[in-house]
Amino acid sequence: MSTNQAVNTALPVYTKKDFESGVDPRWCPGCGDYSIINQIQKTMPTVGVARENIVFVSGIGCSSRFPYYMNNYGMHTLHGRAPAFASGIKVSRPELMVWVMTGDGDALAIGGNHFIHAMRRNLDLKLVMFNNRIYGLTKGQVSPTSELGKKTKSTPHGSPDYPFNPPALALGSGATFVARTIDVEGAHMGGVLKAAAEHKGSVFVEVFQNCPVFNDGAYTFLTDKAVKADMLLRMEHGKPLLYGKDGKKGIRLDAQTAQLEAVVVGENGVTEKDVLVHDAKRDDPTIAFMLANLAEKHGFPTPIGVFRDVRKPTADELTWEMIEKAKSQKGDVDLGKFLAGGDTWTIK
Amino acid sequence: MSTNQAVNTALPVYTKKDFESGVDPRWCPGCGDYSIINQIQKTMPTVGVARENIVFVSGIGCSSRFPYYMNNYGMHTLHGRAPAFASGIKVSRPELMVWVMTGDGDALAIGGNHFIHAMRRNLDLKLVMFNNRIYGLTKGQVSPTSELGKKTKSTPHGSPDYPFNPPALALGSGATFVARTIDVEGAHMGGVLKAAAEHKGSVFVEVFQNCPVFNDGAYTFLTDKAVKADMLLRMEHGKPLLYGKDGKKGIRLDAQTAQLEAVVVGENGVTEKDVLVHDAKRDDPTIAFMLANLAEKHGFPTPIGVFRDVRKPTADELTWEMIEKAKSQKGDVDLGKFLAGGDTWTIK
Amino acid sequence: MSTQTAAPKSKVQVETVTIRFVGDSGDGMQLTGTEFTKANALAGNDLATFPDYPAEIRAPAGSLAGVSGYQVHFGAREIHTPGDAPDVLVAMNPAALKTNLADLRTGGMLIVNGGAFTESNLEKAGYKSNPLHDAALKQNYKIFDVDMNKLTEAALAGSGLSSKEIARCKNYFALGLMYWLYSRPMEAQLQSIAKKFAKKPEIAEANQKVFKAGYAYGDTTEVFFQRYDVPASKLAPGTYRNITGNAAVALGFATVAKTTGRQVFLGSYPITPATEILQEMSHFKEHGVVTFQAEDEIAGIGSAIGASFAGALGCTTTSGPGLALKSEMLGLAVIAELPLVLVDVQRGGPSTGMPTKTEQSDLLIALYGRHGEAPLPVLAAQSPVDCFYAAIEAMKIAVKWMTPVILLTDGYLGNGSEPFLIPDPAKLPKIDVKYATAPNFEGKYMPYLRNDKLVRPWAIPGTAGLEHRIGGLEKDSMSGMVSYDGMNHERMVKTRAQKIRNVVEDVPDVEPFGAASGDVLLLSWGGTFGSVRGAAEELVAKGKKVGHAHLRWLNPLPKNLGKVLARYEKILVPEVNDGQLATYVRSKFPGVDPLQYNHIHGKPLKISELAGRVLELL
Amino acid sequence: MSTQTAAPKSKVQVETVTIRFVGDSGDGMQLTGTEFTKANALAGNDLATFPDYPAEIRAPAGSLAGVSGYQVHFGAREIHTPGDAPDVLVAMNPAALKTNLADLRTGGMLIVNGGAFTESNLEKAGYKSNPLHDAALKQNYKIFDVDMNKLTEAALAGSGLSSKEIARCKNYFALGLMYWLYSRPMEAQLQSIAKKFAKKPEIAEANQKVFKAGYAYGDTTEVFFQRYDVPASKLAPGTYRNITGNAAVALGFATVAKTTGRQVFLGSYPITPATEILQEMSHFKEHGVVTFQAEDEIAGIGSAIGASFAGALGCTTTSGPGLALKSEMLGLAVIAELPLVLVDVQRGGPSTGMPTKTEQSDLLIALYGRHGEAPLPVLAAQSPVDCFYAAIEAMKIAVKWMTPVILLTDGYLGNGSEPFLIPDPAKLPKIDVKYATAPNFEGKYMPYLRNDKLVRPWAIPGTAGLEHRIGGLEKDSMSGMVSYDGMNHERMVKTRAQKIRNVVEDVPDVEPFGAASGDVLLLSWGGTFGSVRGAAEELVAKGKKVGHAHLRWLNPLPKNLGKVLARYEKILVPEVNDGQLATYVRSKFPGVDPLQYNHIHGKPLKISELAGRVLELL
Ligand SMILES: Cc1ncc(C[n+]2csc(CCOP(=O)(O)OP(=O)(O)O)c2C)c(N)n1
Ligand SMILES: Cc1ncc(C[n+]2csc(CCOP(=O)(O)OP(=O)(O)O)c2C)c(N)n1
Ligand code: SF4
Ligand code: SF4
Ligand SMILES: [Mg+2]
Ligand SMILES: [Mg+2]
Repeated sequence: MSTNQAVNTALPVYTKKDFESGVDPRWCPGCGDYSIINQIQKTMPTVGVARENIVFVSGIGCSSRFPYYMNNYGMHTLHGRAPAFASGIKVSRPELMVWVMTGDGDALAIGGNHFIHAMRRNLDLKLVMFNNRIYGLTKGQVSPTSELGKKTKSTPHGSPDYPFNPPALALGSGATFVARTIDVEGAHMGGVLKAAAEHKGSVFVEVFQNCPVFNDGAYTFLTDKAVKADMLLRMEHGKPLLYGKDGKKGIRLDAQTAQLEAVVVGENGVTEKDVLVHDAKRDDPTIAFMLANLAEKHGFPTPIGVFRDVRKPTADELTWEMIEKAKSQKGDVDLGKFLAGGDTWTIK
Repeated sequence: MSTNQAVNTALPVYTKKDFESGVDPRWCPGCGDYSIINQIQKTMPTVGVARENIVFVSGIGCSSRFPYYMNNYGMHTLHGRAPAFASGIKVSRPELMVWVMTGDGDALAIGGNHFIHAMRRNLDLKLVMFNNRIYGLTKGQVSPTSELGKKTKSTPHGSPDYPFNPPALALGSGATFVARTIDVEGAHMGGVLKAAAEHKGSVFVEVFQNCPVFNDGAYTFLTDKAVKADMLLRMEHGKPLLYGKDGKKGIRLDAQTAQLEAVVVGENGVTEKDVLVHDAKRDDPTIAFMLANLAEKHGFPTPIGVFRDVRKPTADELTWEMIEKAKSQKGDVDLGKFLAGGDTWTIK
Repeated sequence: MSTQTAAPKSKVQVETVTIRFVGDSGDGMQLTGTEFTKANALAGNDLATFPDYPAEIRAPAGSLAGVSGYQVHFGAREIHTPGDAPDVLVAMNPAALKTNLADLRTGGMLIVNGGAFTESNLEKAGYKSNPLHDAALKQNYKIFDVDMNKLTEAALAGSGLSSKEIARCKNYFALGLMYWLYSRPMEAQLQSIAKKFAKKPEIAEANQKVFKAGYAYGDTTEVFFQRYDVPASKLAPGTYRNITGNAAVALGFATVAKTTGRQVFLGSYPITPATEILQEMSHFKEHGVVTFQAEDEIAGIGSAIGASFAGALGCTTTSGPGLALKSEMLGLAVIAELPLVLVDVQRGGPSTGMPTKTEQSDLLIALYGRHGEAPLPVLAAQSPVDCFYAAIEAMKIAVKWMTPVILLTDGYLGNGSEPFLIPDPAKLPKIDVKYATAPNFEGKYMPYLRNDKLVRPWAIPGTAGLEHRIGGLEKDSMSGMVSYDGMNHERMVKTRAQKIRNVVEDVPDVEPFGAASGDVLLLSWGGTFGSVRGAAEELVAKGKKVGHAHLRWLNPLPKNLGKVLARYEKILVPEVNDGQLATYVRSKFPGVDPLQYNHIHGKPLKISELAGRVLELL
Repeated sequence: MSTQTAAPKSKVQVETVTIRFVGDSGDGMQLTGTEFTKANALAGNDLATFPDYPAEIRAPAGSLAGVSGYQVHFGAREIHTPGDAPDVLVAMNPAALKTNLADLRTGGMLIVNGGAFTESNLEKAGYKSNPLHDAALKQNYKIFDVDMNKLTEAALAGSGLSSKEIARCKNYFALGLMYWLYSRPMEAQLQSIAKKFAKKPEIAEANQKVFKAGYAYGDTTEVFFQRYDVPASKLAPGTYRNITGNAAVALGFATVAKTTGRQVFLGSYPITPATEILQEMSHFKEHGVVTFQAEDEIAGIGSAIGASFAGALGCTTTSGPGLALKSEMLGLAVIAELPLVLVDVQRGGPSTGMPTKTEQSDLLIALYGRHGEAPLPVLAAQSPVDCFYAAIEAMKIAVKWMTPVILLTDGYLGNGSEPFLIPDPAKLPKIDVKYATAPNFEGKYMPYLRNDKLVRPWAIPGTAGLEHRIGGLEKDSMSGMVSYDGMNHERMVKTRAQKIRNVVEDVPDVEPFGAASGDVLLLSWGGTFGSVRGAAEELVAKGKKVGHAHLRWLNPLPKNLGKVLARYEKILVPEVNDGQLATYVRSKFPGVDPLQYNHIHGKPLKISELAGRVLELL
């Protein structure tokens, strides 16, 4: 009943080149998107899936041009709707690996509804959002991740809207894998993408991406050599949440107030074991949510890495379980019998 | 420039009757919606706003019939779109009090995008969602709040989708007021609605509502006399999170694991001050989120009351600040000058 | 035995009868109607039925808004519609009488449950006095005032059931009475009651008692002195089932899955009156149907297009508001050239309009409701059973031509039912689903390199070597890569349009019923087939030079339509809208200026009224 | 002084000239074009311009995809379009030459920056050899190979600027050369440079130097031996500004806010090529305009409808894909009968299509793209300046008739510009916004109790005693409460349709230009006005019996259109689509079967080609 084509079992040994479509990317010089595609193309050979069984789906935006540059099956669809198409592909053909490449406007403005539903269903979709905090393709309007008060072409007096906190929204929607990385941190991005590829279930990866043309320097507050060490908190599952040049700064939870505090190991009696240990595998999304909100508070670093990575049956698995169950219980009913179902009568 | 009609200053003294349109509700006998409208009509006289300055906006669904029964200005709009209309009303006329009455399908299925954006913008909209965990008006299909595995007319083998946790989604979206109440708890609902009316900013109130026809008993696990005391946690700002028949059960935060635990005051050394004190006024939404996820864990009660109530400038306030600023800076430019703006030249 | 005891009373043969059962939502009229329908089917009548639900979920008991009805038209000859005016009205309470009396034909039979005509019920229905005592009423109709409440209670005296449970049985009294009145054997019904209430034997027994009591009441009391007999009609021999249009669409799609061995993927969002298709198909998992209830209509069609890209046979079901929302997505399916069937079960518009009432007002949006040049085939089903064949045909065209197809049905077809002669699987249309398996141009795969019919190939994920990308931007006429070249764009626009025109090779010519040429041609489409054909038959029987041409295909139109139109003096286009087909015909056949006949009451057209209008034209 | 020194070289008078500046996105061609346009405007020429942006944000430097162009057509007589084929092509690099050469009229002037014709640039443009050495090229065009890179460097030797900064100045060399070639005084430009770079005096000085160098180059070198003079045209006296269609729409809406003293509320979502309207209007806060960038198109129109319910003048702006998404919302506005203007800046379709290319293919979706019977007025602007008046007119109709109105413009009008004679505010159309202030029926407020024109009253929140509810379900013809009564529904459908037909009282008759009757009538709508009028003028000048009727109003159509069509032998409908107006005209005037002229290249129609086609018909 399914449309599966024969799927080759023995995988060829792939190189990055095998995932390049040969069409040269048309992003502006210096665009952060280049480093993202570079990491994706490096990661693909390592995921153990045949090239023809990988599908890249995107909406509309600079970021959404992505599929044209990958040598896989690809759909460049409608603004905001990529998760809807991807959901159909995945539910119909669960054996395919489906990636959704999207932008902050595509995923969170017009596409917000499909985004939150893909996350809550825990469909096995890998959604990577290029967050440049601006509408690039349409040349610089405010996006749902632009800062409050941000002056853009459509908000010359500043934006009156609070931005989304994308990982918080994904967690609030029920995403089982939530992570963040940065265009200029190639190695880190590679690691996050690999983890995303290995996760079964709804994946949300936010990539801080610089748009040199319409929102240049959006992330220098994090990526500048001078501040990086103190501003970036690299989360690792099972490791204490430490950061800072000498790795002595840490995050501690105060049980009385149920608040996170920034502490320094070695200073006023703080020891390493007071520092909160990151647990991405926990079913309760609260700690991940707490970290997703960390940077909102003044004087706290911005976490990158995996916030949450929890395995639960996916909507596609559950759907096909039911289908297989129905088939095994009812067997292959012959068409004549099927058509004659229900109350019938016969005219001689 | 604005369309404000003269707004009467001295308010008449209203009674419940003043808010009844005279059209009798067409909900099924025993529908939880009756108790909701009853509480709203009781609350309205107390909110200190002239009847003609209150607008009820709804989408489509049983719940969305609401505006017809209120003696205010009302719009019964399109399925899922109520927050979009309401946003226009509020941004255009910030002096109006705008309520959005909606269902779980209306707000979270087709309306999900408008919902999360109304919440993140912190527009001063009061959104009340009647959550019967089913599509009522269309006679019983699965909704985004129906339980995993739920058998409905459209999921005869059970739903393969995980439900949303509505307060968690609202918090993840940035709502500044998030609360929950139950149709059968009239007094409690009245209190929550009053608080919602007094909050300035995006309001999300989830009302557990029974649909006796298509999803009867959805909340008996909470509302049955037998279990109620142990299953309902009544959150109150500044009060310890205690519940149970004798109010000895409590919620404690374990700093080591950053997890909430259910404890009993008096048993193995637990004292009342170990119990977490509810703080709805905290800017960091984490504790509210933690409580929103409480009931997901086995053996924990379901919280009702106000999760979060934080005052921040609203999108409508910020929008009109900019408008007033522009007006005061530029004054009332005469039309002729305005039309002749930019580079001009003159032909004799 | 029942038949013997009936002997004393006279029996009249009638050719066709229309009966409407009306009562409170709680009175079980839908059940009574369907059960009585089955009895007539088993007796070999042709028939058509139409339910009339209240718009509100469940309005207060006894209120006008809470009235629910079910009409069945059965007879000894071919039946096209559920009937114009009922011959018999069975009214279980005052509200039901108030809202339906106007439809009963004068001289018709009015059977009322007098027991329900209480002060409070009369008031709820807005009657000042009891209408049953009204002289005019007695004059215009044959009234039978039966206190079914009391009679039911009597029949169940000492049954130990609660009065609430007893009250719930009274619809079986009405049913029994009808069985007697139309001389139907009781056995089958007694068994079906036993089956239906197998879990509650005491209720089963009670309902059987009451059913028999109703039958006996007609048989023994002096109230009814004559009964009727509607002989079997000459239906084609074979096995039948009664089917609604919505169930037929679902069955049709599932049939495609079984005949092709390919997955049929339905992405949908519930909406009245289309929801039943989704619900039905969700039961067909073992038949190769995958259903996905999406978060909204846009995701419904989006998921279906995604599934089609992945190789499934994608479809989506909706009604007007949903069709409007799917407009942008349809445009993508057109430019991507992927197979897809969108079923629009039309309802009263505009906007939310009248969800439970039927209408044909989505024709123009189906034809033109996309931005840019985005033509696609449009097909309309003509009867509940035709919904089965139309669904198969729509999918066949979608796959053969790699295009989205819109299938229009309506609330009247979707909820209405008629006997479905179960087809021989071997005789069903064949659909061959072919996927590209190898490069088609110099060792490369060109997704837009077309065959002689201008159809592009379909390569699906999992096929090594054919990896390719498609999208919504204009694409190079071979590689499918983005192209902003103006000439390429014009070529693609024209090619897509020509491809859809080519579909005409699969559109059968119209063959008018009745006069092949003459005074008036009735030109109809979609759900009005039955009413219009009924009117045509009447007129032709009267010897009038009247023909009837019915359009199932709206785009492309049948090759010979222009010629056919030219053969008649006048053309009359009856529609349940404000003249959409008439507008379309004018645009397609310059010089042809059809007359219009438009009723927009949310109800099917009445044969008698339409026939009357045509007579004026002769 | 410039003018004196120019004396030695001969000067030729020409009536009109079309010049296209093309170069890399980074070369500043848009600036060069607009600055040169201003010079001609100041010199009193009539003119029209059209930019041609690359679709990609910023493709790699020197690539074909990265070419950006700006065309200006100016002259001593009335100018309708940016011109067919350029007379002069200024190409700053090989890619620009490659993508634009085909358009240059044979015998035209080709000015190239030879310095940019390097190996690598030639390769990026896909040239095997340097085209400038190609004999054919020399034959067909007057080539002027100027190494602007070197000359710019020379002019700035010792300026201390980086080579990157120097390179950025070279567009001013081209500009200076053009100033000389067309005898424009340098002063104004020197000042405007000073103003533009006030913050960076050294850059200002450099650009002025280079600008003068370009001028001097023409003046002194032996490369150019003749220059041109385009005399002022007889433009109406008054103050002018150059304006694009998108800016004009924004200005029109703001003007409504100022003349009515009411809030204009724009709910919108960015989309090419409509985004500029939102951007412009967001600057008009102090003028009574409120802008709301919504999360999507549906919320954009929804917020505008909400604002209208609250008493504002709601509007929304978009392009094809957005129009499709707003379809359901438009239906609500129709049934609710609230004022709203939707502006659709059409672009190449279907689907995402060709966002930066122009097209007229949204006419049928504008007319028919809603489910159910949902008619509304449709207006189309005919030129960039007309966008200003059309926006005011659309809002006037929306308010007067309490209806949504669709205003169609297109990418060509939206981005194209022409001189705008600044109107006398007193002479602008008056819009009177009236809100209901008191009950209108037996002490109650009936929101759907209509006036003699069938228009309903508008009561807004804040008005005590008029509290009422409206919605998308069919409503009682007076109270507006939900009604499922079939007859009421039909009445409402017919009434809404009649109300829109009544709008014809505000639609002026068409008065054809040229022959009032005769051989051929050119029937056009929207953005093709300029090209079609241009062709008509040519033909009429040749003494042909040709008329031109242009439609600004598509629904309702002008009362006298039928009569006008009847006065010509043949009717030719030129459109940048596959024949949408032709289809519509056929449906409206049975018997009329216009010929079609359809170009779908994403470019405006060419006057010469169209005129040629008409000659074939004579
Ligand atoms: C239905 C629809 N609405 C609007 C647009 C115009 N549009 C294209 S991309 C885009 C936003 C892009 O922003 P983002 O998603 O952040 O992607 P980026 O370009 O920044 O990578 C918009 C508004 C469209 N193509 N389709
Ligand atoms: C665009 C559109 N899609 C679908 C529908 C059909 N519809 C009406 S209400 C509804 C869901 C109602 O569920 P909910 O919002 O939970 O409200 P309830 O009836 O349960 O109170 C649906 C699917 C519609 N009216 N419009
Ligand atoms: S506009 Fe910004 S996001 Fe888009 S391609 Fe250019 S740099 Fe990248
Ligand atoms: S269907 Fe359910 S929700 Fe709707 S009115 Fe009836 S009881 Fe209430
Ligand atoms: Mg972006
Ligand atoms: Mg619900």
